[in-house]
Parts: sequence; C-alpha cells; structure tokens
Amino acid sequence: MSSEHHEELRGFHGIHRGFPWSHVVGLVVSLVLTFAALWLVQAHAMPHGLLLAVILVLAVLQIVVQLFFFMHFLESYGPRYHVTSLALAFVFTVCIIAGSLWIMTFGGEQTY
Amino acid sequence: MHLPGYVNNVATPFFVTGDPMIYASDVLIVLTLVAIVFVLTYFKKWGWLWREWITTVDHKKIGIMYLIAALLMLFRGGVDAMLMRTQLALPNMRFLEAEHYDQIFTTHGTIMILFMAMPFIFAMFNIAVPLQIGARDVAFPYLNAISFWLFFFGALLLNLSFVIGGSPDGGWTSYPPLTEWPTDPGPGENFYLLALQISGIGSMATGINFLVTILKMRAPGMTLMRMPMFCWSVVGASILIIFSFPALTVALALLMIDRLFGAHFFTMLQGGNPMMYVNLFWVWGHPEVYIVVLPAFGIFSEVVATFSRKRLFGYASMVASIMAIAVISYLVWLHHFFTMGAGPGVNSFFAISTMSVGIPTGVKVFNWLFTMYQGRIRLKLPMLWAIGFIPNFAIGGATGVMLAVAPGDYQYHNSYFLIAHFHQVLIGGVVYGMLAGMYYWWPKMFGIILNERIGRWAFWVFNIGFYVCFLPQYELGFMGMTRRIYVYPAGMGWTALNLISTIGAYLMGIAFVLIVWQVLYSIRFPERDVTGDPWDGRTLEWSLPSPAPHYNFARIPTVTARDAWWAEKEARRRGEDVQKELRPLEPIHMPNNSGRPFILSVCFFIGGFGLVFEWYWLAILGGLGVMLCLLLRSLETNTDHYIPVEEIRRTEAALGRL
Amino acid sequence: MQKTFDRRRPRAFPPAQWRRGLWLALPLLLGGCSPQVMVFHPVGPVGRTEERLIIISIVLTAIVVVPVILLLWHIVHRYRDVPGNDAPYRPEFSESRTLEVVWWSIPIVIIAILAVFTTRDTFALTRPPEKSTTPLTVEVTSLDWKWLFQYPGSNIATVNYCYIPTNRPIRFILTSNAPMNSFWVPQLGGQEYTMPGMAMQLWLQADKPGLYYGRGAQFSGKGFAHMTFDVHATSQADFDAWVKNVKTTSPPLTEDGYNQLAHPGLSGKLSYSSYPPNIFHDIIMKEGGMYMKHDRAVLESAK
Amino acid sequence: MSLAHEEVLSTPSSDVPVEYSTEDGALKIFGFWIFLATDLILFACLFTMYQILHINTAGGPTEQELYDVPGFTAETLILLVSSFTCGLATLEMRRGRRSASMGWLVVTVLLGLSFIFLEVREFVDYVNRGATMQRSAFLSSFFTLVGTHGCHVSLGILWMLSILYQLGRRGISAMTARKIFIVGLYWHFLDVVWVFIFTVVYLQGVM
Ligand code: HEA
Ligand code: HEA
Ligand code: CUA
Ligand SMILES: [Cu+2]
Repeated sequence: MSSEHHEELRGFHGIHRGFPWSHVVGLVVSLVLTFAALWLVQAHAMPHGLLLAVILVLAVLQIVVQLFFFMHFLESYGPRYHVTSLALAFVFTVCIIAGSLWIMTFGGEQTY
Repeated sequence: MHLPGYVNNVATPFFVTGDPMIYASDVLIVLTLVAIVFVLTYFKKWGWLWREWITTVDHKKIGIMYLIAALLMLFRGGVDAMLMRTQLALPNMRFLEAEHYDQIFTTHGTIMILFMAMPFIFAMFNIAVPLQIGARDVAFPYLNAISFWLFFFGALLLNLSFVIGGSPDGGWTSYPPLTEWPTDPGPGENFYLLALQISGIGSMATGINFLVTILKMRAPGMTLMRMPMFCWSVVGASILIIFSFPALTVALALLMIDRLFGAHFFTMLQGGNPMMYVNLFWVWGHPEVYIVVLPAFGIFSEVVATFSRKRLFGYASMVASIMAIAVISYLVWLHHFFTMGAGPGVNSFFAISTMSVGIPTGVKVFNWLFTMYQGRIRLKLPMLWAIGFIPNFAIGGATGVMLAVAPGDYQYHNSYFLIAHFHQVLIGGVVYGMLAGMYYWWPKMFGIILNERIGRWAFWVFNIGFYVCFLPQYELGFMGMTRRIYVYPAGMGWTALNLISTIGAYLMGIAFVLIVWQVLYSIRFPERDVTGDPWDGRTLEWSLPSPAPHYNFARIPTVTARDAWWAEKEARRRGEDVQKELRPLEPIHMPNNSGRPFILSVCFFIGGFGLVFEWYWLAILGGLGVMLCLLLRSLETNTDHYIPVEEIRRTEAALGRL
Repeated sequence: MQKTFDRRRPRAFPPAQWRRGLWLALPLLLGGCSPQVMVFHPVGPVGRTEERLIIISIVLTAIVVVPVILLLWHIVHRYRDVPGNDAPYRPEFSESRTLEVVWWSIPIVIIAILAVFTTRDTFALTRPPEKSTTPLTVEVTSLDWKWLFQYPGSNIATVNYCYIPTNRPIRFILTSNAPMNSFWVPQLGGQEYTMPGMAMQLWLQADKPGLYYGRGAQFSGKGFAHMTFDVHATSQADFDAWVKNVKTTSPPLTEDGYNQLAHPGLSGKLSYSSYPPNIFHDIIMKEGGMYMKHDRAVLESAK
Repeated sequence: MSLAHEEVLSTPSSDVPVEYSTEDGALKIFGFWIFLATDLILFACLFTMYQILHINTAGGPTEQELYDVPGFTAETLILLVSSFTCGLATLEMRRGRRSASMGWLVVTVLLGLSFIFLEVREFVDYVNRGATMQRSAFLSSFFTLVGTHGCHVSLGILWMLSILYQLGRRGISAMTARKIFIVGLYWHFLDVVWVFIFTVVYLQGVM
C-alpha cells in the first residue's frame, strides 16, 4: 500500500499540534515525584511506617501521570470499557496485595 | 499390584516405573498412534486434517475440537477415578501402591479441573457466543487458535507424564515444600508445572478474547441488557480468568524456579515461605471453581427458559448475581486454608465473605425455579440435566456454606466431607451444565439430534450413581476419613460406606459408556435437524441453519428485544413481514487459516518438554521457535480475505435460506 | 516399597458416647449415629463447640435448601408439558419486585445469623477452653511419616502416641520438620496445620478418659496414609503415673536419635525419658521461624 | 501486498486517530488494555512475594548492603525519560511524521538498552558479591521481581525494533500506527511497574 494514501489520512488525524506541552509536563511531574520520594528517604524525614506510606502515595501519583499524560487513558472511541476493566484490575490488585499481607502477618491480633 | 523387583530395575528412569499398567498403556498408546497414522494415510486424510482442522481459525471448529478433547479427558480422569474407587472399595486393598495412588489422584484432579472442565467451558464459549451475539467470529480468531493449541499441548504434556518420566504426585494443589526438589525429585512435578503454565497462557488469552468479543462485537441493537444470559456468564467467567490466572502463573513459575534453579521461595530453608504458595495458589484456585461453574449457570439459564417456553425470570438480578459472584470470589480465597491459623480476625472475615456467595447463588436458584413456574416444561435431555442439577447444587452449595463456617471447617478440612462437597458442585454443577450444553447445542454443531432414549438412561444411571457415590462420603468425613489416603484399616466403620461409594462410581462409569454409545448410535442412525431450530429456541443461534455456515450470518441481524429470535418468531406468528427489511448481501471479511498457531504451540511444547527434563538446549530451542513465530506473525500483512457475495449466495441457496 | 509400611491393627474405641438430642435432629446425616461418627461424638469443649456450630449451620442451610428441592419437585410436576395439563401458562411472567425482594433477603438473613455464630466461635476457639486450670503444653512435630510429641514440663517425648490429662486444657504447639501436615484428633476438636518454621497453637481438651483416634490430615507423601496416632486421655493421677513410668523405663532421645527419627520412614510407638534441650525451638528457628514475630510470641507464651 | 482488511475504515473522521481508524485496530487496542490488566496482577503477586520475603535474608547479604542509590536512581531516570520519548513517538505518529516517530522510537530503544545495561551490571555485581538467587529467599524474590521487569523491557526493545523495521518498510498505516500505539502503552506500563520497584524494592531497602 502506498504511503501517499496515508499522507491524506494525516490531515484528518492531526490531533496534537504545536509543542507537546502535556508530555513535557508529564515528564517534569514524574521527575519531581521521583526526586521527592528519594529525598524523603535519604533525609529520613519521617518515621519508618509513615515514610513508606508517603512514598507509596507518590508512586500511585506516578501511575496517574503515566495514565493521563502518556497513555491517552481518557481517549476513547466507543464505550470506555478499558477504563472499567482497569478500575476492576486496580480493585482486585489491592484485594490481593492487602489480603495476602494481612494473612501472612499471622494473627497479630491473636490473644493468648 | 506387586511386581518382582527386577522389573523395576529394568525400567529406565525415562520410561518410568515397572508397572504392568504403564507398560500396557505404553503399548496401547503406540498402537493407537499407529492406527491413527494408518487410517489417515489410508484414507488420504492428512491434507484434510491440516486444512480443515489444524489450521482452522473458525470458532465453531475450534469449539468442536475443545469438545472432543474435553470428552477424552473426562474419560481419562474418569478412569483414574474408577481406579481410585476400586482401591478404596475395601480396607487394606492391595490393588495400587502408595506412589501409584498418589499419582492417580493428582492427575485425576488436575485433569478434571484444568483439562476437562476448562476445555469444556471453552467449547461452549466457542460454539455459542459468536452465534448468540450475532457476530461472524471472535475478536481475535488467530489468538483463539493459539489458545486451543496451547491447551492441547499442555494437556498432552501432562498426559505424557504417565508414560515418560513419571506423573506428578503432590495433589492437584501441589503444595510445597512437599513438591520441592528434595522431597519430590524427578520430572513428575515439572510436568505438572509446565503443563499448567502452557495451557494457562492459552486460558488467559481465551478470557481476553471473549471479553473483547462480547463487549465490542455484538450485533447492532443488542445492548448489554439484551444479551443472552449465557453471554453474561461468559463475561463473568472471562473477568475471573483475566484477573486470577496471573496468580497461578506466578505460583507455578516460582515453584519451577525453586525446583530448577535452586531458588528459595517455598523451601523450608534459607528463608523460604511455603505458605505463600498456598496463598497464591488459592488466589487463583478459588476464582477458578467459579470460572468453571458460571458458564454452567449460563447454560442452565438458556436451557431452563427454552424448555419451559418462558422468558428467563428476573433477568436483571441474574446479571447482578453473576457480577456479584465474580467480584466476591476475589475476597474468599483463604477459606481453603482456615486451618493454617492466620488468626481469628482473618478467618472470620473470609468465612463471612465466603458464605455471602451463597446469597447471589441462591437468587439464581430461585430465578430458575420461577422461570419454570407457570411455564410448559418439556423434559428433553438438556432440561433433564438442568433439573438434575438443581437439587444437586443446592445440597453441594449448602455443604459449601457449612465449610465456610471456619470452626466447622477445622473438622471437615481435608476429609471426605470436603471431597463430597466439591464433587457435588463440580459434577452436579459443571459436568451437568456442560452435558446440558452439549445436548443443547449438539444439533447446532453437527446438524443431528442425539438419541433421546439412550440419553435418558444415561441421565438416570448417572444421577443415581452420583448420589450413591458421594452422599456416603459426607458421612465418611464425619467419621474421620481423610482424603489422599490409599489404604485405610478395617474396623473404623468406613468399609460399608466406601463400598457403596465405589458402586456409585461404577454406575457413573456405566452412564459414561451409555453416553458414548448414544453418540455412536446417533451418528449411525441420525435424526437430522433440518429446521436449524429443533428446540423452539429463543436466541440468535437458532435463527441459523444447523450447522451454521462458516461465516455464520449472511447478514448481521438487527436486534430489537432480549430473546431476539423468539421475538422475531413472535412477530412472524403475528403475521408481520420480517422479510421485507432484508438488506442486500455484502462481501464478508474473514480471517485466513494459519498453521502458525499450531507450530507456535509445538514450540511451546518442545520448550516445556526441555524444561521438564532440564535439557536446557531444548528449552532454549523451543523458546526461540516461539519468538520466531511471534515475529513472523508481527511481520505478516496478508491475514484476511473477503468472501464474495456470489459465494455467499450459493451457500445460502444450498442451505435453503434464500 | 510396600513392605516398609507396617499396617496397624484396627484399634478399639471408647464405649458409645451418645450426644443428647443429636440423633433426633439428624438421623439421616448421622447414619444411625454410631460413635464412629467422631465429629458428632466429641469428648471435650472444643469439639463440642464445633459440633454445635456444625448443627446450627446444617439447620440454617436446610431452611432454604429443603424447600427449594420440594418446590422444584412440585413445579416440575405441575407444569409438565403434557397433553391435558390445565396449569396456568404465562410465558411473559418474568418480573416480580416482591418475589425478588423475598429471595434476596432470605439468604441475607440466614447468612447474617450464621456469620454471628461463626465469628463468635472463631474467636472463642483461639482461647483456652477453660481458664481456671493451668494448661499443659505439648509440643508436636510432624515428621516423615510419624508424629513426635514432647512434654516440656516433664522433658519426656513419645512417638505416634501421647497421653493427656482429662479436664485440663492442652496447649498443643505444632510444627513440622518435614513437609506440611495437619494435626487432627476429631473427637477432641478440629485440626490445624503443622508447618516448617512455624509454631502454631491449638487448644484441645478431653472431658472423658479414653483412647482417641488422631491422624495427619494434610497429604505429605507416600507414607501419609499411615500417619495415625493415639491420644490417651486419662485422669491427672494416671497421667502423672505414666510420665513417671516413661521417665524411669524409657531410653533418652539423643541428637542422633532425633536425626534418625527425622529420616523418612514409618515407625511404631516409641517413648523417651528425655530429649536434648531446645530441640523443638531449634527446629522451628532453623526452618524460618527466626523471621516470624508470631512464632516467638507463641513459644514465649508457652513458657 | 494487500492491506485490504486494514482499510475497513469505520467512517474516517477527523477526530479518530489512525490507530483507531479500523475496527481491527480498536479491538486490538482494547484487548491490549486488558492484557495490561493481567500483567498488573502478575506484578502485584510478585510484589507481594517480595514484600513478604525481603527480610528473610538467611544470614546472607541484606538490602542495605546491596542497593546503591546512584545506581538505581540512574536506572529510574533513564526509564522515566524513555517513557517520555516513547510518548513523543506516538505523538509524531499521529501527526503522520514517519521519520520523527522513528527517531523517537530509536531514542527510546537506546534508553531501554542503557537501562538493561545498568541492570545487568547491577546483577553481575551482586552475584560477584555472593548475592545469588540461591543464597536466600530475599534474593530469590529480588531477582525474580526485578528480573521479570527486565525481561519485559528486553521484550519491549525487540518489539520496537520489529516495529521500526515495519515502519521503515511500510510507513504509517492503520496497522503500523496501531502497533506503535500499543507498544507505547506497554512501555508506559513498564515505567509504572518500575516506579513501584523503585519505591518498594530500592527506597524501602535503603530506608
Ligand atoms: C464448581 C465448583 C465449586 C463451587 C461452585 C463451590 C461453591 C462453594 N464452595 Fe467450594 N470447593 C470446590 C469447588 C466449588 N465450590 C473445590 C474443588 C474445593 C476443594 C479444593 C481442594 O481442596 O482440592 C472446594 C472447597 C471449598 C472450601 C474449603 C474447604 C476446605 O478445604 O476445608 C470451602 C470453605 O468455605 C468451600 C465453600 C464453598 C461455598 C460457600 C460455595 C458457594 O458458592 C455455594 C453457594 C451455593 C449455595 C449456597 C446453594 C444455593 C443457594 C440456595 C439454595 C439458597 C440460599 C442458601 C443459603 C442462604 C444457605 N468450598
Ligand atoms: C470436575 C472435576 C471432577 C470430576 C468430574 C470428578 C469425578 C469423579 N471423582 Fe474426583 N476429584 C476432583 C475433581 C473431579 N472428580 C478433584 C479436583 C479431586 C482432588 C484431587 C486431589 O486430591 O488432588 C478429586 C478427588 C477424588 C477422590 C478423592 C481421592 C483421594 O483424596 O484419595 C475421589 C474418591 O472417591 C474421587 C472420585 C471421583 C469419581 C468417582 C468421579 C466420577 O464422577 C467419575 C465418573 C466417570 C467417568 C465420567 C468416566 C467413566 C469411566 C469409564 C467409562 C471407564 C469405564 C470403566 C468402568 C466402569 C470400570 N475424586
Ligand atoms: Cu505457617 Cu508462618
Ligand atoms: Cu473456594
């Protein structure tokens, strides 16, 4: 198939024009989040448990950055089933991780 | 079966254990292969086999191949069951030795769940889903073929273990540290790990495939809430497959890394933690049992509505309950190891979440009952199995709820009470469901209706045999008999009940023989289905000729109501002219056949076989083959073709549909 | 292979222990209620708690399941498609708000009731069945394919059988020096896993003297079928006498002797007048117990 | 050469990008999203495994002893930037600029290769210090978790090379556009996984 044909198609599909602002912003934010986490750990800014929680939150924010700035997450042509399925995946992921860790702590609450 | 020691000594470690049964099967397998090769060559059928079946990407043919494989595996697993029941018929039996018995229950469980129930449900997915939603194929036909062949070669690998290298013997759950190398050396366990891994990849692909198919490829007008209930159950099962199989992948992979590369995930030493395997296994294992039962629920919903000549009762709550079951089953996995002592808080949480599955399931049972209520019930074979299912599943489900009561489970765990529970739901739910589906869609697949009289006999013998076999096992559980023991002493009061149970098992065996006879008889003296709608059906597959042409629908139908075909028939009965809206035929876009899914799976098989015996050069060779196949596919551009209008018209005319 | 397994003779069982009223409720399930139906003939508070809960669960599930089966029977008869059937036929009858509310709520109520009982007993069973008496600690190790019992109080050990005093809570501390197993004495109460590197705790108690059947319940390889053991419940006085007897008449268990025992194989009943100190603790720590706060807590609390 | 099926454009309109322009493309993109969901669960299981085993060092090397802050920070930065360049490749593809798109893909591949290089060096270093997979449960789970990610990245590199080849031969068609888009999704996903490795494995380890 000749590429001329696609030359025409381009005209239709020029979605992003000009400087790729959203991508650059995404990169900057993700770098900021990374260095923030690194700094917090290096500086021992908080007690251990809290620190772990905070850097995990930062990591979750990184997911948001990737999904929205790079992965065209909200783009959809037709029903947005991919959003639903990913949401479901997140729910199950949390269930599996949290459930397993809870089980494996072995009865922290056991009274003897 | 006691053998002189020299037989054992003669047997090489490769062609295993000097057991006459194994030698007999070695010989049998070789003879069968020779016979197949001979027949294919004599009748010049090699080309036909390759063109029509091995390279096919047609969902209907793939479904039929799944069906044949599932029935064969039901036989293989059933023979295992007969052997076990024979050994357990009387105390201190010396029919099988410990090692042999251990291998048999392991392969029985593994085969029945992964290589019988799974392909059986996939058979039903493939046969019915595209036809029911008015599609010409699944979303990814090529991937669908890969799924089948991966399953096929996974099953082949596991079955090979019986004659080469030794079968796995750690139970279908295969808990480490028992299954770690030091306590279970040899290739047997590797067979288990790789066979499940290979077929598991295929299952995952099937899950993705059908979810996308159903969500994206429905005929115009078929909103989600107009979908046949079977399709909803496939959505539920697919969601479960997609989100639970990765846990199995990980559990198997880690155990394999332990065994082959000396890592310490689940070993007793160097900090390994075997409980994590148990945990991961059931993160998959529990959803797995719903994966196999949800499609059965779907089939019952279709069958009960059709044969009661009534609309399915409570459609919305049926949908809601499927989704509720699917979601809740991710929150219950610990109920398989209440006795691991994870603490009362954990046990209580998982006990309650487990019981609550009974709520949506109960709703389904009541909805089926009320679908029949004030209907006109025709006791055809599919309906017979559906009706047989209800009491069976109600009892099996109730004992499930009893097991969910954690302190009660401390007493039932690993006892025959548990064995009875899960056979009641697996057989009463899954096997009954799949048989109902098989009888229901058989005309659609082959254009013939299976003989009713023999089928009735088979049903009654099986149903009675079932209760005779498994009800005594509940009692045996209360009497302290645990699973996976190959002998038991006399004087425990277990003898009579075990004997009864064995008799029941033989009855089921006879019923299976009857089913085989029924199929053969019906092939010999076929009752043809010329209408395409032998049951006065309700959903779109019955609007097609039996069997359906390879493009399914000459024109994609437009759907305006829930039971689309029923609505159209009603409209006809009212005398409305449905014909006039017919659009002109258009060329149909179809995927090309391809031999690559088969070759790709052969490469997987070779790689897996290499890993089983730790012949790493072979494993790498297989791996490279897989990569090459993927690369070739990626570079391929010529993957589809169009069926010209002329050909469609000819085919339709031949089917009397113009 | 077979020859290495010595088959045990059938054992005698304690005289019939009829549980009041039970056979009235469940004649069918209990199949004549022979005492060999161990789960329904518990001889201690733990087994009794579990038995009561089991009966509650049977009754609660039967409340729906039995009517369902009867209803099915009725419907199939009434609405058969046979000539001359005058039962009403309403092909479009497929929605009913009232009915649906009914059958969503009945199971919810039943499950809620069952949930309350379950939670109550699950918590209760982690505590000693009786608070007033000091418990006896017995350390249990599952080996391939035998059971080792150690009595830290008196420093004696036995294989494949144990003695316990009646009317006194027994704290079984469970571990394994072999693949996982499960420690089960049906008439005393439910089981718990024995796992390498873990110290699990199981409370049991016997009310009546007798010989009770115990066995491993989690598959552990080819000798598994033979992993049974006897639990002798006797009065405290008889128990003390037995301990004394073992102390005076049995050989000690040495380090070597233990290693021998740990070797895969079957074994008869054995007794030892003493065992190397800390051997139980060391087994657990060696196999991963050092990573588990929980193990240390159990071992600590048993001291 | 026939791309017939690819041209089954479902009403080409100005607001549908090329990769979605065929029914086939839209199906495959959706299918790939679901595949990513399965991969997510797979990594979740590996992370859980790691979290439970990471203290089980069996007297062998510990996290503190092994992890090297500049090393893993460099790996992280490389991967984050590669995610950005990969995003640009998709962007240029949508603008129909073949060579720009290929250029960014090449940059991404190079970044990916340097990431793999650093990771392999890290692994070799550990092994030389006696920290092998066989040493302890901690190390088994470390190598498996981080190694699985590394395998994914390597596969991604091979895949991108194949797409580069196809792009060179065929230009931007509905088919190649779809492939670029999908490999992009895959690459961003691996970035997300790495961020969690960075957090849960490395940062927690040096905490
Ligand atoms: C198709 C397979 C299938 C199905 C559908 C089920 C369904 C259920 N199962 Fe079962 N189960 C297995 C297959 C299945 N199971 C297998 C294979 C094992 C053992 C694996 C092994 O160890 O090898 C097992 C083991 C197992 C255990 C572990 C026991 C142990 O190892 O000690 C438990 C514990 O909770 C359990 C519970 C349940 C429950 C509560 C349900 C519920 O979903 C049942 C719900 C249904 C009903 C309740 C009946 C219908 C409802 C009504 C009529 C109305 C309402 C009723 C009430 C309110 C009570 N199952
Ligand atoms: C869908 C799953 C499925 C199905 C259909 C079955 C079907 C049967 N199962 Fe199985 N079973 C399991 C899944 C299943 N099972 C699992 C998961 C385990 C646990 C394994 C483990 O512990 O790891 C298990 C374990 C298990 C045990 C316990 C073994 C032990 O722990 O020691 C027993 C014992 O009675 C048993 C019996 C039977 C019988 C009699 C049938 C019958 O229904 C079979 C009916 C027979 C056929 C359909 C084929 C017919 C055979 C012939 C035609 C030959 C004709 C020959 C003669 C009549 C002699 N099964
Ligand atoms: Cu079992 Cu820790
Ligand atoms: Cu379960």
